[in-house]
Amino acid sequence: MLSLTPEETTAILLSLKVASVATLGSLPFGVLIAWLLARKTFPGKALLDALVHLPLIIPPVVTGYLLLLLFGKRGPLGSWLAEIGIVFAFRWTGAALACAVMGFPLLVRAIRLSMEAVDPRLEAAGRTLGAHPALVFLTVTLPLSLPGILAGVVLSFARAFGEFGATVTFVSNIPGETQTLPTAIYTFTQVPGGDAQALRLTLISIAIAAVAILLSELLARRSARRVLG
Amino acid sequence: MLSLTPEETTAILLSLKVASVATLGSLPFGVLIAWLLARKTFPGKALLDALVHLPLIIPPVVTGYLLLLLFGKRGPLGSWLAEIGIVFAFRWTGAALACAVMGFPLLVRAIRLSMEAVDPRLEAAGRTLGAHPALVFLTVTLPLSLPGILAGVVLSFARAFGEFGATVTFVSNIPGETQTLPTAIYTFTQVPGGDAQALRLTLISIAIAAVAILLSELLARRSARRVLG
Amino acid sequence: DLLVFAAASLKTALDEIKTGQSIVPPAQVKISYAASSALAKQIEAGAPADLFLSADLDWMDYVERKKLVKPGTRGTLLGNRIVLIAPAGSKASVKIAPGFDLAGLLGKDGRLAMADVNAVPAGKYGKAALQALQVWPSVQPRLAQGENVRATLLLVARGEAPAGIVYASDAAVEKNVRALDAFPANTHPPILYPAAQLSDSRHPQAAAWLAGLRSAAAKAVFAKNGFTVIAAHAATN
Amino acid sequence: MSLEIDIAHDYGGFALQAQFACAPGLTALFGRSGAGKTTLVNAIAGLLTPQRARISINGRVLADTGNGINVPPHQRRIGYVFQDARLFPHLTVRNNLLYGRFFARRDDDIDFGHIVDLLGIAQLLQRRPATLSGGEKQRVAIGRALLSRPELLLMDEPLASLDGARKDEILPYLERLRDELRLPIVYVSHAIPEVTRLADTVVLLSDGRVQAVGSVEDLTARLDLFPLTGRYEAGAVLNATLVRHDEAWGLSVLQTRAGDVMVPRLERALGTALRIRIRARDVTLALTPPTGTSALNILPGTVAELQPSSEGAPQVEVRLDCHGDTVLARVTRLSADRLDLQPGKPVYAMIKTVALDGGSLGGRGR
Amino acid sequence: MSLEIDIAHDYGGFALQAQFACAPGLTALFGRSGAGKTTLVNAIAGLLTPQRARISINGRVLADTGNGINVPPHQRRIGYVFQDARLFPHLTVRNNLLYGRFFARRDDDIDFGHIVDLLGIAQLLQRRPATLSGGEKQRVAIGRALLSRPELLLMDEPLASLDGARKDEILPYLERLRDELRLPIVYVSHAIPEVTRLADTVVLLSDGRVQAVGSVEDLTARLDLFPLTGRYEAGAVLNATLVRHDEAWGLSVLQTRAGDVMVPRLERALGTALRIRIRARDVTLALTPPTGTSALNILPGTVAELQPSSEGAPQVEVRLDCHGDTVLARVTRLSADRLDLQPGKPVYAMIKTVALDGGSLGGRGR
Ligand SMILES: Nc1ncnc2c1ncn2[C@@H]1O[C@H](COP(=O)(O)OP(=O)(O)OP(=O)(O)O)[C@@H](O)[C@H]1O
Ligand SMILES: Nc1ncnc2c1ncn2[C@@H]1O[C@H](COP(=O)(O)OP(=O)(O)OP(=O)(O)O)[C@@H](O)[C@H]1O
Ligand SMILES: [Mg+2]
Ligand SMILES: [Mg+2]
Repeated sequence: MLSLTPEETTAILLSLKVASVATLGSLPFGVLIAWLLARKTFPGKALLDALVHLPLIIPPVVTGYLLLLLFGKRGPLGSWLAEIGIVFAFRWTGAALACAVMGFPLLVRAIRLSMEAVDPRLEAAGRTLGAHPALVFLTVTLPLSLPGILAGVVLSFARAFGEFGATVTFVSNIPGETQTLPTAIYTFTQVPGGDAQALRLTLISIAIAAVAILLSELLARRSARRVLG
Repeated sequence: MLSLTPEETTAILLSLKVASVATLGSLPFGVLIAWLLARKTFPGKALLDALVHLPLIIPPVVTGYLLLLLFGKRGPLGSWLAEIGIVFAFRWTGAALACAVMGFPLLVRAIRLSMEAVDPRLEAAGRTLGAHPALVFLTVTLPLSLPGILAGVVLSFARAFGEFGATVTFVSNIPGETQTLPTAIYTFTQVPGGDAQALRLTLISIAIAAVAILLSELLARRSARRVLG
Repeated sequence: DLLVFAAASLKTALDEIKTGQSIVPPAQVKISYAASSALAKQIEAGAPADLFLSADLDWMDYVERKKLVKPGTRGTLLGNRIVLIAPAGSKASVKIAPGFDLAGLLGKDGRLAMADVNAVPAGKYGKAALQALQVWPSVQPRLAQGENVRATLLLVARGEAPAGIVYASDAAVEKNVRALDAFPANTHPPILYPAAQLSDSRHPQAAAWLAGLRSAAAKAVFAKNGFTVIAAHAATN
Repeated sequence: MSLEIDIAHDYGGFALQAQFACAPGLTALFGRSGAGKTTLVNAIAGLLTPQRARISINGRVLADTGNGINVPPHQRRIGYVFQDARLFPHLTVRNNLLYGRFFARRDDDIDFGHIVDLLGIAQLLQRRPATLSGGEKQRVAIGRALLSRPELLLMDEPLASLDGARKDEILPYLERLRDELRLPIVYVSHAIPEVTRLADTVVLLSDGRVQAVGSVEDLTARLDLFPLTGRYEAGAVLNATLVRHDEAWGLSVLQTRAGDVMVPRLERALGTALRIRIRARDVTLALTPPTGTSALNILPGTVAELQPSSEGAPQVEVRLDCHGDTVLARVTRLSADRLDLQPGKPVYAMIKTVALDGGSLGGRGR
Repeated sequence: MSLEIDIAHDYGGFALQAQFACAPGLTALFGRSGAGKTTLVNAIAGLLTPQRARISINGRVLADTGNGINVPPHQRRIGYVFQDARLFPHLTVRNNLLYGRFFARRDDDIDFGHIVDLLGIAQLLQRRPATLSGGEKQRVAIGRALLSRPELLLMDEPLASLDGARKDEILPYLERLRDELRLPIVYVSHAIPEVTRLADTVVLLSDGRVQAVGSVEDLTARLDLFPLTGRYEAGAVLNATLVRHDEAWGLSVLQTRAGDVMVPRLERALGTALRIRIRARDVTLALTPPTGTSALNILPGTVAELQPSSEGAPQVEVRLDCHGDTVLARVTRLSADRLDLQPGKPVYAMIKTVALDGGSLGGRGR
């Protein structure tokens, strides 16, 4: 039952790649936006806040559709990016983009939550010690937000690992290029009698994601122990 | 463009009901599980942790299908619950269940993150003042986890408001009963020329969810101001 | 209420028929549109539906095998054709024939948009047709398979893919695509939309409503939406 | 109350090993930073479960690792003023104060308004802890612990960041709690004046070990403990009885075995038993009864012992026997030489009345 | 340094309004809990932006709301020991200590090892703050601020939870910083001995207003400020020069205008200018030069002023003029009456040498 077809192996590896790239690639942006939302006030903040949540609210298919409109070859951003050599359409990079977008609200929220819990008095202490606010952010705020960053990464990774609606709409289902594990699973659910196959792949998917989650927990616990002694 | 058909009005109201019930209904369980994960060590904790994340990892269609198998009229849980008068299959309650399940990982993670940030020394102080640990939880831990609870509720609500794959698979797309806003949008995306309609409903959906998110932000800011002075 | 489970692609037509005058007996009708696969599994799980309108034969067979179809009520409601499409602005023109230069039409790095060739009916039919026409090997590595026909249509309409294969009914409504040619009916299994009353259906008007879908007025609506209306004699399929 | 403690706990790097019993009243825990005071107090409160522990109050066993007894903190009925205030940030000052009272569910014999006034926090009741000053937080924390109606009060440097005037208001109240409500108190402090004023028993901790346990009288008079208690604060404690008020001059007269001692007017009933602490540094010695000086108290006695404060120090500590009471005097070696102080030599101890003020006079527990 | 401050800030409910300039050296901020000390220090550090502010150090303007100048905290080069330690919980003690030094990017003329030893935290370097005791945290916080090589040091009750012995180690070091590195220090404290020992300027805050600014000498001798400075601690400060060591008896002789004063041996060079604080409570008055007593210091003078400590109090404060220097004595009304003290009357102030110890003697800044 656990012997994999070459196509499935490809899909699994691709899923891992897509989910990792999506998560790590969106992390800097997630941190930035989380920081803006947690610590700054500026006009349009509420709008930004709502915007970040959009991928949760909009059905994935619609998100995929919007991504296609924006980042497709003919899309305003897509055509511009293509000129500088960045192509998303029908590429695994597009799958990563879709997954990143879908996981973004989760990433941002978790990081923001942790950042808001960082005691601003510690940041003030850092500043009196001569550290520029940006360095205080790097040396105090960010390390103390680690639980949220880890949680955000886990959520975003898990989401990416399960994402399918936006991905398949945006970059289709091209084996070896954009066919991730969930796309493969979906295919099986659409054929009569494919349940067993779908379940098999689902279990594999769960097993992989579970390992990732457990690793992150270990990491989180270790960093917590360091802070709490 | 914004004049709604009666069916759409129904779908919007139903979506609101489903998302609210899903979020509020899952909240106590979310709090409980978050607390277990944040504060307790017990055998099988890692398993529970992974389990909570499952709805993120599993494609929604598969989740919906599993719900159908479990909670359908013929399912093991569904038939048992039917005896005590609780029916999920093809009812709005089922849509709420599906949404609750899909939003659960987000709810739990956010609450847990905030709970882990609550200073255990404050809880200790509560205990020395004669409060039973359960009361300390209610009077100290829980209020101090409010940011996470609000964030979790927002994420879960937004997710519920956008959930479609599991819902349509579990309880179908029956107007007035299980046709929520996202499933209505889905239907439009499935017919040629339905794009404009789909987009229109998406915008409505975004508008409603945005209002909900902004309200929650106001609430969060107010409660933060109370704590920070 | 009369509850109809219908494939999502039938929405436009069915909504018009439902609200149209005297096409079907006036009744409180609710139609749940979803993927045929989902609907079939829900019926299997005991959904309280009266009628099932599937977008392909396989899922109706699946339901029938489970003895959930009221004997004697199954019939073919509609037919469809698959066509080769290109973006509306495309200058391409091809005639579909064995060995036709489909790969050339895609250009250097263009992709052929299709619905999932293993799972979604339109994809399965398209694959069969391309195999029959012996062009399958030349385009197989260059497919972009969508979740469903709508995704395929979208890719071509947006110009992301220079060509695609969709139902004629879809191509007929989407202004941003142009049908280049239809695949000959003999290159793929017949594309049929079966309909049946379900065995648990108790609604008194279910049968009459199903019959109404086969009325001339209904057929006119279906035809308008690009479906092929199946002759009465084939209805026993 | 009697508090019996036998605790061993090892953090890895620091080991606490403490065994002692205290008399009723106030027990002062005294020791240098890092000596293990907070650790010990946490163990009594039940917030730390030591590797080995036997703790009992008045025979009520709170913890006994041998028998697996470990009463949870909320059932110990112990009020704890933490070294860090630990106010609940989400509650107003009022609700912080009422928190413990609510859960204590006992009769209200401690008056909310009174405590609020005593601590000077009436105008803060609607505020939240985040905006309070350091001392304000500390005062609220004291109020919160008092209002929980504990049966034992643990105070970990409760007055550390309060000004002298505020201390002078709070200390008498603690004395009253100790005496009138017979509330046992364990009090951690670095400030000897507080300790000696309040304490019935002093526990000296050093590096996790109990260095000495005893009455204030004993410990502060023990010359060998000066390195721990501090030379500056050395002194002797006399038991006294209030025998007379001198309304005209605002003075009270205390009777001790050493002789009558005049102190600033005390608001106590005649006959009250008191403790009076005479710091060695405040005692001037004279060979003849001095006249024409402002020092009102002149106690005759004989030199019992001379001991240099430390190797080569310029002072010596002189222990006097004044009719059975011990009085300590600290004088320079030069003076000792000039006065030719020797054991057995009769001398007069001069003590200014104003040196015997708030910090030196404590009501005597029981 | 000269620190010039003009600040107005209103929290709503509490308003701070402070304008003063201080001389070089150490400025003590003194005031009751809630007086606004931390608020003022925060404004100097730039952590609070007051509604109106003009702050300058040595002419360098740190904030001027009029001109829109507001130097951000990290550019103010101000070291701040917070009232709460505020250590970084995710860093080891070592990295907490090195944090400021890293960002200060200056020459290492403050030695890491030396400070660590001075503060007694060498064995804590690998630990994280969560496991430190209260006093240990405070010491690490002091070290962290010192190692950031500030140009101004703000210390908000830095020694509040330290034991006396530790204080006695840290205070001389602060004195050295002040004198040798000419590091200006603003020091918040409730402990008068610390303040008088260290301070060149004292700023008395009360309810958000500056009540008095001046040299230690002036302020501690001003009878009207006793309600704020505290009666117990009243005393006068004399400027003195170290003129002789008496090696045999371990004493040093200081010359003041009032006369020679013997104190326990000082490890200072002859000729050093010093300050000596004589607490009013330690001064005994006599009408004739006393003989045969252990008090080594006898300063002749005349009564300049008598003032009851407060309405109906049993003591009076007596200001003596001793050849131009002011000496304060506190005696009971009874004694004042018996000795018939009147302005102009010649008297002798007796002061024990042992009363003039660490807490009373401070090196004089500049
Ligand atoms: N954010 C704030 N909002 C309202 N009032 C405040 C705020 N911060 C401080 N206060 C008040 O301002 C006053 C001065 O506070 P500050 O912290 O400066 O006092 P402090 O002199 O340092 O006292 P302590 O010795 O107790 O630390 C206090 O009464 C305090 O309650
Ligand atoms: N969790 C811990 N792990 C390791 N060492 C610890 C831990 N908690 C405390 N210690 C150490 O135990 C010793 C005693 O700590 P404790 O807090 O009891 O001291 P303390 O007497 O209260 O000191 P202070 O007067 O400074 O508050 C300290 O050296 C401290 O570093
Ligand atoms: Mg401690
Ligand atoms: Mg303060």
